[in-house]
Amino acid sequence: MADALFVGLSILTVGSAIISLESRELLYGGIALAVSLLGIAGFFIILDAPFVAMFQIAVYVGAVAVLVIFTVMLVRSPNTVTKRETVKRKVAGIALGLAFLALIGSLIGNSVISQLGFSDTVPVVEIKEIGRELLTYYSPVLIVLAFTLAGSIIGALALARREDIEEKNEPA
Amino acid sequence: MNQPSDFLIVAAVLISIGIYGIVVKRNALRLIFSIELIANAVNLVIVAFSRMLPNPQGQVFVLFSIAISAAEVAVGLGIMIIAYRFYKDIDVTEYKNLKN
Amino acid sequence: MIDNKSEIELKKKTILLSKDILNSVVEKFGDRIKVIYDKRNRSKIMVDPEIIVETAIFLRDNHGFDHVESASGTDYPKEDQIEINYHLGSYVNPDLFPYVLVLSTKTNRDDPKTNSLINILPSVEYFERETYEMLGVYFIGHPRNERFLLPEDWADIPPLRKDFRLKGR
Amino acid sequence: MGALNPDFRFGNFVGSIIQLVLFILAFVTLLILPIIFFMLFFVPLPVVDGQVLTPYLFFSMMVDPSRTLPIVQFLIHTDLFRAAVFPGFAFGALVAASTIFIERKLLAKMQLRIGPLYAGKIEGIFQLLADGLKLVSKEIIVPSGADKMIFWLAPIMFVSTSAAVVALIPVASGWVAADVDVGLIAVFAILGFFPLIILLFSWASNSKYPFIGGLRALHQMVAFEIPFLLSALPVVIFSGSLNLSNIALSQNLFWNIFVMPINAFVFFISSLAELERVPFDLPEAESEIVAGWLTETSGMIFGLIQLGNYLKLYALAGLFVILFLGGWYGPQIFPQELIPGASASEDPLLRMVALEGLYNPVTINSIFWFTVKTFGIILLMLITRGINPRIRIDILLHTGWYKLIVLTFINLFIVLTLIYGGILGPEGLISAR
Amino acid sequence: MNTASGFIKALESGTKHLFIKRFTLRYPEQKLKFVGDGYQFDPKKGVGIAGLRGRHILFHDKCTGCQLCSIACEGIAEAIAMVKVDEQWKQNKKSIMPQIDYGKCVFCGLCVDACPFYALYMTNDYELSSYTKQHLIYTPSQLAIKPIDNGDVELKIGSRGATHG
Amino acid sequence: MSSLDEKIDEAKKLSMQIVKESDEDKLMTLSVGPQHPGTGHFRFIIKLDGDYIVYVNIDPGYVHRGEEKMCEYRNYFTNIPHLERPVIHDSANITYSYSLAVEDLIGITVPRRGQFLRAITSELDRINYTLYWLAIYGIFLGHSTMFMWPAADRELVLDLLERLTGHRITHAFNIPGGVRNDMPNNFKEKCLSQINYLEKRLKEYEHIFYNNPLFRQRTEGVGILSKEDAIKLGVTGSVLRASGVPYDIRKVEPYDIYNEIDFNVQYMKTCDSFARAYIPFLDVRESCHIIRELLDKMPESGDVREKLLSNIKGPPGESFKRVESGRGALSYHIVSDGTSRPYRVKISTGSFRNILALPFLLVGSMLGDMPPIYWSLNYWPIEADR
Amino acid sequence: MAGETASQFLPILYLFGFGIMAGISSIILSRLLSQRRRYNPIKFLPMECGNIPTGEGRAHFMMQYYSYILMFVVFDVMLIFLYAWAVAFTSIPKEATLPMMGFLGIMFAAMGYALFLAGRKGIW
Repeated sequence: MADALFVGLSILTVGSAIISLESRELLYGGIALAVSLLGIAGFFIILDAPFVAMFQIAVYVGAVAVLVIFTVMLVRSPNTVTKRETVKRKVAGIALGLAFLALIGSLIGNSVISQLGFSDTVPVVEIKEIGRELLTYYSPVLIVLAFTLAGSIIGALALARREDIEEKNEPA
Repeated sequence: MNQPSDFLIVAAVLISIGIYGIVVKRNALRLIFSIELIANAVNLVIVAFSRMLPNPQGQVFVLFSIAISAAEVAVGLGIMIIAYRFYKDIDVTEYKNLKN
Repeated sequence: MIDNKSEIELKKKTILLSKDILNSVVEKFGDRIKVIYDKRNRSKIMVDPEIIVETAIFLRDNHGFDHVESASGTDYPKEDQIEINYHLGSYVNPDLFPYVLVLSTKTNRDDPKTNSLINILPSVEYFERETYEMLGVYFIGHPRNERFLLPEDWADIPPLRKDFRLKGR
Repeated sequence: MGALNPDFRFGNFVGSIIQLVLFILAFVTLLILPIIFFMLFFVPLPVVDGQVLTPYLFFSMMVDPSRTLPIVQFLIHTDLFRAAVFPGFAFGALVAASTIFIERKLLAKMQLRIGPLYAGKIEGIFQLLADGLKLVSKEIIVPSGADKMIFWLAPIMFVSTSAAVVALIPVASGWVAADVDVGLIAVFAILGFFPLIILLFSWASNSKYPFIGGLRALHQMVAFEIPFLLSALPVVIFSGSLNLSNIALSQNLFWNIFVMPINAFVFFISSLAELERVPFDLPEAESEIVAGWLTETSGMIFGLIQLGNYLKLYALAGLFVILFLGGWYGPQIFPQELIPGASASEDPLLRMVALEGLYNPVTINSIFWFTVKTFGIILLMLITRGINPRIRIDILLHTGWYKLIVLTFINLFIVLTLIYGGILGPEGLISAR
Repeated sequence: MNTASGFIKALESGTKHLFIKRFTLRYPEQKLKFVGDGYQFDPKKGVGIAGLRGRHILFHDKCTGCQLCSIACEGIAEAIAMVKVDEQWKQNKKSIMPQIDYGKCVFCGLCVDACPFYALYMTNDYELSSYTKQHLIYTPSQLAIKPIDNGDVELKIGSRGATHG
Repeated sequence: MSSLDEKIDEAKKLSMQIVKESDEDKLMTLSVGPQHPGTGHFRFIIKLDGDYIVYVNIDPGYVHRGEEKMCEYRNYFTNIPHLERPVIHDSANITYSYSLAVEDLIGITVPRRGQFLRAITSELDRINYTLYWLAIYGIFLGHSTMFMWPAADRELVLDLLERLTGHRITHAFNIPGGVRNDMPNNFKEKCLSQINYLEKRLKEYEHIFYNNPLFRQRTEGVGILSKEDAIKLGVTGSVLRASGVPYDIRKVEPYDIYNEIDFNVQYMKTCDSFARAYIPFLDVRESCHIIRELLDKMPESGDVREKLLSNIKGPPGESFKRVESGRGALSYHIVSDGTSRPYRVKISTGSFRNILALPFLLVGSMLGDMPPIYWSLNYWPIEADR
Repeated sequence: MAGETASQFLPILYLFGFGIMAGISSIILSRLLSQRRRYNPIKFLPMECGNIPTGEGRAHFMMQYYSYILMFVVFDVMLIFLYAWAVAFTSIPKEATLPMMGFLGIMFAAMGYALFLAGRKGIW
């Protein structure tokens, strides 16, 4: 059963990843991206990491996807004429992607990883353990992360506001 | 099926889709999509290895990684919004003055 | 019970007040202004169309008539004229609370035009729009002489003219 | 059967349905049942309580009804039953339906009205059925220029996402559809789908009013998600687990609301906002934006969204009970045996009535208290609708982002002080374990 | 604190009303009782007698066919037409009596005010709906019928609020 | 670059130019009304910049019937039934003003008891109208209970009006020369008990509505119409009194019996939507008080109506009379040419004067402020359109 | 492998499926039962209060509260970290709370500034 689940999730994830890049409507692309990220959360559940999976869903589907789709609605180009990618670039992109895939595939095929398996006996990682790791050994990282998040929100807000309009509105 | 290598292959496929997107697409939002796909594929690899070893530190790492990429999306979309406001377009080739 | 004394006093006071106002207006503008009637709490003056703005400014600044209770027009096809009435009232001067002064002017019926009071008394805005629509009087200086209450596809003569007849009547 | 003919009569309609049902029944008894029975001879069947499930068991059950009990017992412990019937979809839908009825009657009473009266003989008890029939038989209008796929899919996703939340709510010890270790976070994660669905639906309607409503809904839900999550934080600190069953079990000594009343209040307010109920119904503010994001909905699409809303209402009220009101704990009021001496009795009918082997006084008691508490919270949510006007979006955002977050942190620090002061917690004076 | 007390007061007021009697007239089951027999007019005094202005009642033995009611209605609704009747009355030589179209009538009662012979009054009957416009036209013989007054409830104010009962 | 790309680029530049020229991509035009739960038979077009209203244009006239023209075809009595149609809840006041103007024109006075009865119906109708208005104010703010309570308690007043005038709405009770009929037996006791009960109910309104913090948050400080602006715009009635001008026609120019009645003019100085929502409510209380006083001072018997010919001819001339209706000053300007029909009738209603303040108040406020501001202007679309 | 956790989550999928089934079946039933009269194209126009709609339905419309959504993305992350701390609270030493308090302090400073920016309505 787990196999069927895995195959289904793989198809869902990869398929919607392709749709997210290739769909004609940007909005459908956004939705497909959300579905793809949801599929990755499904992988996390299969890999016995439910906390990370829920984190993934809460952050990516609950927040990032909403932001992305909101932005898509905001910036939907008024132009009816859309530029298409040149064929050259497309071919180059596909070739590059396939080359990378072949490289990684051969690497995986030739390394020990392909023979390794998940052990069934090991206990599942508990959430408490994650919390403990987070707060003891990785606590400096937490602080740095706080600075990163704080910087990002302030930066994002400073970027997104419409100062040009403010200047326009001010009486000369 | 269902061995670490399978997860790695799925991740590799996702990464190559992301690379394709970065190379081909000129739409700023699609570029962000591609970056997100790559970041998530990497997360998947980390979690798969964490499950294989088994070691909770991998999951902690992924938590950090997700947090960082959320912040990155916030900033990236902020940049995109302001660029859109200037150029009325989300095509990155139009953003000529950003180079200077 | 009716307090007769205070009633009579009040009456006297308003009569005096109206006399005062009418005298001052007549003094200012001379024979270009006619006093039509002067009843209790109501008086009517008829002014030339050219000086209606000046009269309104004078009344507003000197006596405190700061708004209109009503503004309308009446069509007199026999005299070939349209009469415009502004019923001025005051919210500032407590003595003038019960008093309504009718400021009226007459304009030609064929090409009715008059100066708008919108800059002096902003409260006439919709009344003048309605009068334009109902009687066809063009108010010079009014920013929006256009359709207001009637249907968008109204193509008949202004309905409050006397030669517009209701169907079946 | 594309459209009903103009001279539609309800009697004919019912008659045709009855005819159809009778026809299907005859078909099943005459043809399908024999085939099934024939097949079952060749298929190995599971063993339940030492008995092989054979088609003939059905006949023996008619003679001895108490033989049904083991099979029922087997059935109700399957995952599918739990998801479909008892703590899952059917139970949630039932609570939702009764909530709608109670809401209408209660608000009517408060507003000096009578409320539904005619459908069903007693106080309009079948009003919901009548409304459902009405909604089903109404035409669904898809506005021109709408994004058809999203327009059809979004209401369905709305219902199913609400149902997914219901799966996580335990009603008694062990009685939960999905016993997830990260239950609380899972609830929050699934609730995060709603802004997306609403935004997409409002966008798909291709109309201005739904779009404004959708944006409002998005801002509102996003603003209240943070106090919503923060208010449940001290609960997790106490129980040391994210599993909702464990959280409920950790309150066997005292209810959490006594320690964290402010958080309970914040949770209540936030769940009202999450549910878009008055005073936070501004995504549907009819005097400003017609009906908000529901403007273009019609017929069953509207019905589905309402169903989803009430399922969500049940889920959030249940979550409040689990987190703050001690879950299913309450005084034991059910007797040890449903009918004293029934288990010793020889009469199979009596044993059937006494639900021997099925009847567990503790579980029944838990379910009873959980339901009572949930309805209490639902009642509180309904009364709030009766007494408050709608609030404005900037006040709402201000409330969500400033006041409620500060309030939750006040209570968080109170709880931390209590734990570090050694009064509560695992090693505290009043220890839960 | 002001906020909290405001909410609590509102909550108290709301819950208090759960125990107040419902203030709804269940119309087809209950009907309001009225004071008199309808609006009537005394031409001698020139003053009406208070009452509900419902459907008219026409006293054939008093109607003279003077058309005053029809004239009174002219500028209002034009609901009254004078029609020929088969009856013979000595005060009504022309044998014409009012016929009222309730599709047009606005129930102002000015026709009653106009009648100098106590022939036309109004009654408490207000249930006049019908499926066709044709049925809304009441002939003089229909107008002569006295309606059955079956109002049974009145507005009552008790300790638990006002109600119809 | 291929020629196709060039063409595409050209088209793109062109379209971008168009967009830049219009520069309206951040504004959204909304048509509020006529089929909108928040306007009634009325429409205004607003432009939104985000959540803020930047432009308002009002568009009334959906229920314009030409009452003024109709008046010219009917005589002084047959005008009554159609004149009360614009405000069916407040029909006593709209005919009161007309009757006063006609009486002024032909120079008669109403018998004393008739004056009292007129005042009683006028006050009852003021309560009736205001409760209806208040119910709609409640539902505009999403307060369903506040919609139901006044709508139910209106029944108390409607019951009284039905006893007195024969109809619940559109009474056709005030006519030139007095009132149509005397009041029925034991009307006084009934009226007193129901008015007392109504006053008790009004206290509950304060608890659930006016003192509700959410209601206060939404209305206090919203839509401020300062005293100067109110005077400049010539608003009237409760809107004017909420801006701090104690101007009530019943007090400043007492008609009929009102100079003998002792009552207070309610006014507030906060000038916001809350004041405009609260003043009519205070008026209802004052009206209860006035009704009690009127019933107390009323002569036991006497004429209620001056006998007039049914097609009375007014002398040539004109008259201008006004009353304080539920929405403010309601005035009639009647011109007569000596025939039995008025030559010209101009109805100046409070709604028509108050709506002038709407664009003034809405520009710059938020979309959520629209219902409380709009309905606090005490606007009745049908009356404004006439 | 991968059995336990995944099977815990399966009932959620079941209920999701039930919701979809209920939705689809009721919509199909509705399509079967309800009338479909498509002769009047005006009926299918988007709602604009009885007028023929003007302008684009999906306007590029930005409320002044975009900043709040940006903030949500970042603070949602903070919350989940708080939950990780809360779960482990009883099993970690007391000193381990300090980094969390530092984390919270920094985030709150950022939140305060962000709210200040978001509160300035003129710039959005």
